[in-house]
Amino acid sequence: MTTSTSLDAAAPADLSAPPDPEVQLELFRTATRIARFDEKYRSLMTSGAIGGMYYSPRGQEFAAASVAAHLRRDDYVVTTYRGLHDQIAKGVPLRPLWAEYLGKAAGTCGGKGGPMHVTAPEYGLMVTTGVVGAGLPIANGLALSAQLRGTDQVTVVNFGDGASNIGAFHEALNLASIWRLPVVFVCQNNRYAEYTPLREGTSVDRIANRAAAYSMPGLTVDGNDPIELYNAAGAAIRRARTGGGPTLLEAMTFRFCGHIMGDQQVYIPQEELRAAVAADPLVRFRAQLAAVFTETELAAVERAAADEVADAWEFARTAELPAESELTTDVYAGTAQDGARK
Amino acid sequence: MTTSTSLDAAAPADLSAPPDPEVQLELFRTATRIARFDEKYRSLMTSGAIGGMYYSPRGQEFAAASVAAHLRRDDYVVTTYRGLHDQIAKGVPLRPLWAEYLGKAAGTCGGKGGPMHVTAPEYGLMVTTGVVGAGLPIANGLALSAQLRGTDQVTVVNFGDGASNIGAFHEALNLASIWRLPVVFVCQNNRYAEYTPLREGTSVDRIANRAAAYSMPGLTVDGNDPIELYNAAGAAIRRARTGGGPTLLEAMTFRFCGHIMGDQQVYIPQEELRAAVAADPLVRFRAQLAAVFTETELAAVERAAADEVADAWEFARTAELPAESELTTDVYAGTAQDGARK
Amino acid sequence: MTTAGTATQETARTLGMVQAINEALDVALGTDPAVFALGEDIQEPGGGGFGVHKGLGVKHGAHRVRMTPISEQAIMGAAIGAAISGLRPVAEIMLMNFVHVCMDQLVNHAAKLRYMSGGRTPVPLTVRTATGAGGGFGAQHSDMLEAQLVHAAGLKVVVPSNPADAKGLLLSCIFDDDPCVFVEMTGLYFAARGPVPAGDHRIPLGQATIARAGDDVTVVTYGRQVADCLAVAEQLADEGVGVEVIDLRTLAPLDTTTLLGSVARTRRAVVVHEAVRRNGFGAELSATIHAELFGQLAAPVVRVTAPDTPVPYAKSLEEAYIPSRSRIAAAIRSTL
Amino acid sequence: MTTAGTATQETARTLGMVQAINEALDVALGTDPAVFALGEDIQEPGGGGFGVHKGLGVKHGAHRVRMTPISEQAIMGAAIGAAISGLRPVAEIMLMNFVHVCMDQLVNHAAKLRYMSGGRTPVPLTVRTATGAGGGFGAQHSDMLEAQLVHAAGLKVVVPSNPADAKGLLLSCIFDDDPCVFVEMTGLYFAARGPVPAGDHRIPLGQATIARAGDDVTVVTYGRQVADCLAVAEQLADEGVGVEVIDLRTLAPLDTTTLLGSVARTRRAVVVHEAVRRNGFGAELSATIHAELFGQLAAPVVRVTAPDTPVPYAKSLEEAYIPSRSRIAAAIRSTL
Ligand SMILES: Cc1ncc(C[n+]2csc(CCOP(=O)(O)OP(=O)(O)O)c2C)c(N)n1
Ligand SMILES: Cc1ncc(C[n+]2csc(CCOP(=O)(O)OP(=O)(O)O)c2C)c(N)n1
Ligand SMILES: [Mg+2]
Ligand SMILES: [Mg+2]
Repeated sequence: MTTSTSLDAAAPADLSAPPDPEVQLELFRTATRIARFDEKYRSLMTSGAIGGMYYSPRGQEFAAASVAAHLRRDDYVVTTYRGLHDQIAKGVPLRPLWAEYLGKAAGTCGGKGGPMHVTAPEYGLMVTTGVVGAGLPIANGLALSAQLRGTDQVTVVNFGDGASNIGAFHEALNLASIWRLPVVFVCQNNRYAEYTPLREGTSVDRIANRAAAYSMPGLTVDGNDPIELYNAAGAAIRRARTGGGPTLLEAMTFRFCGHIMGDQQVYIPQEELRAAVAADPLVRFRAQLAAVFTETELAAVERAAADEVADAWEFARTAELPAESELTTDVYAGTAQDGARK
Repeated sequence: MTTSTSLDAAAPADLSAPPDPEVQLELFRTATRIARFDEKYRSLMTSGAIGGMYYSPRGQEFAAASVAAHLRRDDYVVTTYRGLHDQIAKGVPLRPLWAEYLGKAAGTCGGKGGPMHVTAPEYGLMVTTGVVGAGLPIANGLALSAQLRGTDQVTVVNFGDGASNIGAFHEALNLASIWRLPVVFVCQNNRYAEYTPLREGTSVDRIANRAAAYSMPGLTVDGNDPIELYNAAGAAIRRARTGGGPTLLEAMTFRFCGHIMGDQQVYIPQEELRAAVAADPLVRFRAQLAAVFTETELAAVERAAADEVADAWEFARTAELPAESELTTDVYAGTAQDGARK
Repeated sequence: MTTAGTATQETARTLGMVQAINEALDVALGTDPAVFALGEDIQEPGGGGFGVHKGLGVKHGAHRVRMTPISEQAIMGAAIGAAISGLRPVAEIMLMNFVHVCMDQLVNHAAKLRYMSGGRTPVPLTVRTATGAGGGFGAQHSDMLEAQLVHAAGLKVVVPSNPADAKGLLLSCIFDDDPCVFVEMTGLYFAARGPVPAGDHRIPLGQATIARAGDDVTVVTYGRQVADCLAVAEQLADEGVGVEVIDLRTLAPLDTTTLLGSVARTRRAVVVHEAVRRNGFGAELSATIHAELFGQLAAPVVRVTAPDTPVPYAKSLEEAYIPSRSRIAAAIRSTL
Repeated sequence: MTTAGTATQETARTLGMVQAINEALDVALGTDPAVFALGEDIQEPGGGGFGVHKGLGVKHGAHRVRMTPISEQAIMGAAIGAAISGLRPVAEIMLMNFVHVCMDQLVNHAAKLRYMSGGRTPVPLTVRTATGAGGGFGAQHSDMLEAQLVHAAGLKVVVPSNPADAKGLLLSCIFDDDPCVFVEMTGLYFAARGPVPAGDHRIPLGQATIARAGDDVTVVTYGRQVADCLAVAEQLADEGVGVEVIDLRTLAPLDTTTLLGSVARTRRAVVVHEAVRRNGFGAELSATIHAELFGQLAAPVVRVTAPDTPVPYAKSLEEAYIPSRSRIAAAIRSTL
């Protein structure tokens, strides 16, 4: 399904060439860790053990995993409220991540941010925003910072299809192009913005086609094909890292669980939903990998993921809520309660 | 210089076909009235008789005249701080217009708005904004209103090349496309945004090319060629009026007097400036018209314009400033001092 | 789904906040063809951020209950353009924090066009928006920003506290000739229930109401905090303290007559709101009360507000953030 | 064009506001490679909206004095991203009304990231912006919006009144670890001249200054209004009235010690600002003074502000809009 607009270097010759088996296994491992975390989180919500809002990334695991696989720890990622997969793929450990989702003091942000605002700068997870599209201009700033400091760090910013209609998207792509910033704009096109299908809110068939308005390469790939996306993202990230400037990468994918926990998805045609779930990329990729790895090897990855997730949940569940004295700290510099924590 | 993107109906077969002589004379008359107003205004500023800020449209007269020639009085126009030409072309009488520029009670807005905020709804001049790009979303609302009320009114919104980089532009074009609104987006591309040349702030060569990102026809024409722009605008406006939806029309033009009164234009290469001024569209078009009209006829138009401008200045000069009691009226409904005025 | 808009019934049914607002929209859409609604996902199945439009798209048509892309500037601009050309748009900005995404349209344009045009370009639009802490939505989905809007000359700002007022005030906003911002506190959506008059029930803008009479101290509040203040008032009544609770309903323009009349009587005032303290609306209230009733007060006006922090996510902190009944009670006692 | 940034001279030269701010930027750019400036037209020949960057692009290079497209969201976002990854951006938003174009970036992101991250993501950026009535710029180019920003927890807000303070405060903002909004009043750009220390001159944030001592009444103000208040104070001195003028300089965080210390002494306060009255910063000041010094004041705090209207264009109205010396004098007299 690859489509490239005004393209060039960002599109490698053959997007289907599989990388090293170890890389493939790593993609599988990351996606599995995401899926297991998500499944457990949802089942705990369903049972009432966890409350709150939750935007499941189930189905979109590879949109995160296949891109982040190219990133170094000191590269930057910006994501959104539907950010669990991006947070895990960038390397944020599951324990403090889960603790943050529960608003515990041991969370990445001391429980003050929550799922929609996770940052973990030591892992390059720089911003999670709850405001649609707002991450794109900030990603430019991260990329500019690398450029000004003379490093070869790359910034990846993830956002949805609906976000491509907001002003911040336009301003960010224009500026990134003019300044030739080392940034990759990854649109995780899951075909819906809340309950609105793509075509009802978006005046273009392929969001990657909008790249031409900024003289930027734009590429639409199957975001559920781990290899195709891995190759495309690799090209875009290499391009950014070597001074070639920004790319708009559109990864076609699907939200298996709707917009938000509790969404019944009645607005999605039954066949569309059934077909998407039947083509679960994680299941498909596992089947593919069975040609290269033994069942034992794959099962070991899965068991390790399940164990890690169970451990993270246990850690988060038993962690403390922040003390009330934390309410007024961290508004300004020098107001942290616990100097050691920073 | 016509370039059309993903085009169709908006581009008539032959953009150079001259309209009726009377129409041509009307274009000349409108442009002449604009130019005389502008010249007198600037000379009064230079002499110190008038103070304040002034954004001259000199050189861009036809970008306004050739578009507005297709509009009915009940059609809508939205413009910017550099709006004198659009205001005159839409039919706002010169007396209250000049009075508004001087902040007099007899101005279109009682002196409270000033040049950057002229509205004259009875002539369809709905909004003049001082915020770059902010007029585009509002133009959509005017067009939507016509659509909902079932009229065939068309909305034209004028803006600069620099404005095409702001978020409001993006959101407006996307929405207009989705809703198939009867609106024409006219980018008066005068090659500079303040002191910044087009290519330094804008990541695309032709702004009309951005139309493709909204599945909208986009057309770049010579905005200094009154006939070409007249034909192109006519097609776009007809398209809007008959339910064909929005168009992005880019009229290439030039600001003869720089960004703002006092601008020395040192940042513009001398040849570029000289060539542009040498190609003064008003002078060129007059020469063209000499083949159709007598010198007497053309001179009469010019004399009438000069007289009208002199009369407007005299009217505005001698008009009263608003009474201090006007300071707190018109904030909310029912607070007007002078009921009769409304 | 509602009977309103067809015939005015004198009976008042018990409704929740969402239903009451839905009914106001239904009545307005049914009454005046100039009215239309626009916003993200306002058709089925969402009915907007909190389901306020449920059923209205089907009943009044997709052209009058219009889905928009995620484009707050485009939404607000479309509302402005429609308003200045004769319509009465009701725009939903899903959450109040997103008002900041289109602040220029709202504050530089909607609020100013009437004035800038010398009265020739009125902007009869309504912006509905939801917000409030307590739902675990975190710092970007919970802010009470009414004070920033009150500071924008030309806007009217309304914050209802119960379903009947919500219906009556929203209808007044829609048919008002000025731009109104109607703030719906999420905490009330599913908590507050109450009798709601059917039909075209309107409550004038700019009029506060005395939610509870009392002689000893005046508590000035609005929105979700009204219920908390009433509960505290009941509790203090047992101790023999007569607490008068004023529900402002409209913040701009402010009903200083009711406000100052009450405090002149009680000589004590406590101001309660959920927004942060620094330059919150409580500052305006406190400044006005102190200055207008100088020398007549028995105690300084106390402000009970959120602390000057973003809204925290952690439950323990979010609870501490929101003015609690015990903080309100303590503030009242401190004035006695 | 300046000598600053090379050696600290102890001599203070007489400079205008634009030069003083230019010098602060020059020193910061010369001192720390993490500092850079960005904004529309900030290179030659514009040097930004009011020429504040003149010469800096040539001296420090186009990569550190960066021209942007007309994209306020992109400007603010770029500043935030750079700030959270170790740089110290100084963004120019040409006029304060355009802050509303990027209000989401500033208030939902810059102001909150430190808190939302539990202190892990500081945002050491500075936003410089110009505004103020009196220039005939009309309703969309003149608003004083400091009160809206003071209401955003996490921001620091600074409004200098003279060249030396402008330089010293701007340098402190740039090297502060929190997001600072630095408001330059256009009326001061070409009017205010004064001695300005050379070199890396800094004035701590959060400290008000007593611009003139007096025992009878305290006038609390900032920005352009300081000069007017000082002039009125001189005039009233002839009548035997001792007016103390406090120049707040930083509005958030507020120096309540200086403020309350002075009013505790004089027992009378007048608050003066150019922003509209309703929920202006004067409300916060008045509420604070009244509550903290309850029973100690000899007169109510008087607020001298613009009326609750957009800024009018007509000269006659714009003059009436801005707090005049006679209104300030009358307010002071009313407290005596
Ligand atoms: C500026 C803004 N407007 C509205 C919302 C409410 N909202 C949250 S998610 C969402 C849909 C976003 O869709 P998309 O960009 O496709 O991302 P997805 O949720 O599909 O990952 C909306 C409208 C928001 N968070 N921010
Ligand atoms: C949102 C916003 N940002 C900045 C400005 C300051 N400004 C006024 S005119 C202008 C240049 C606009 O250029 P362009 O759109 O090409 O229009 P032109 O002036 O050439 O007609 C700028 C930056 C503004 N008015 N609004
Ligand atoms: Mg989506
Ligand atoms: Mg231009």
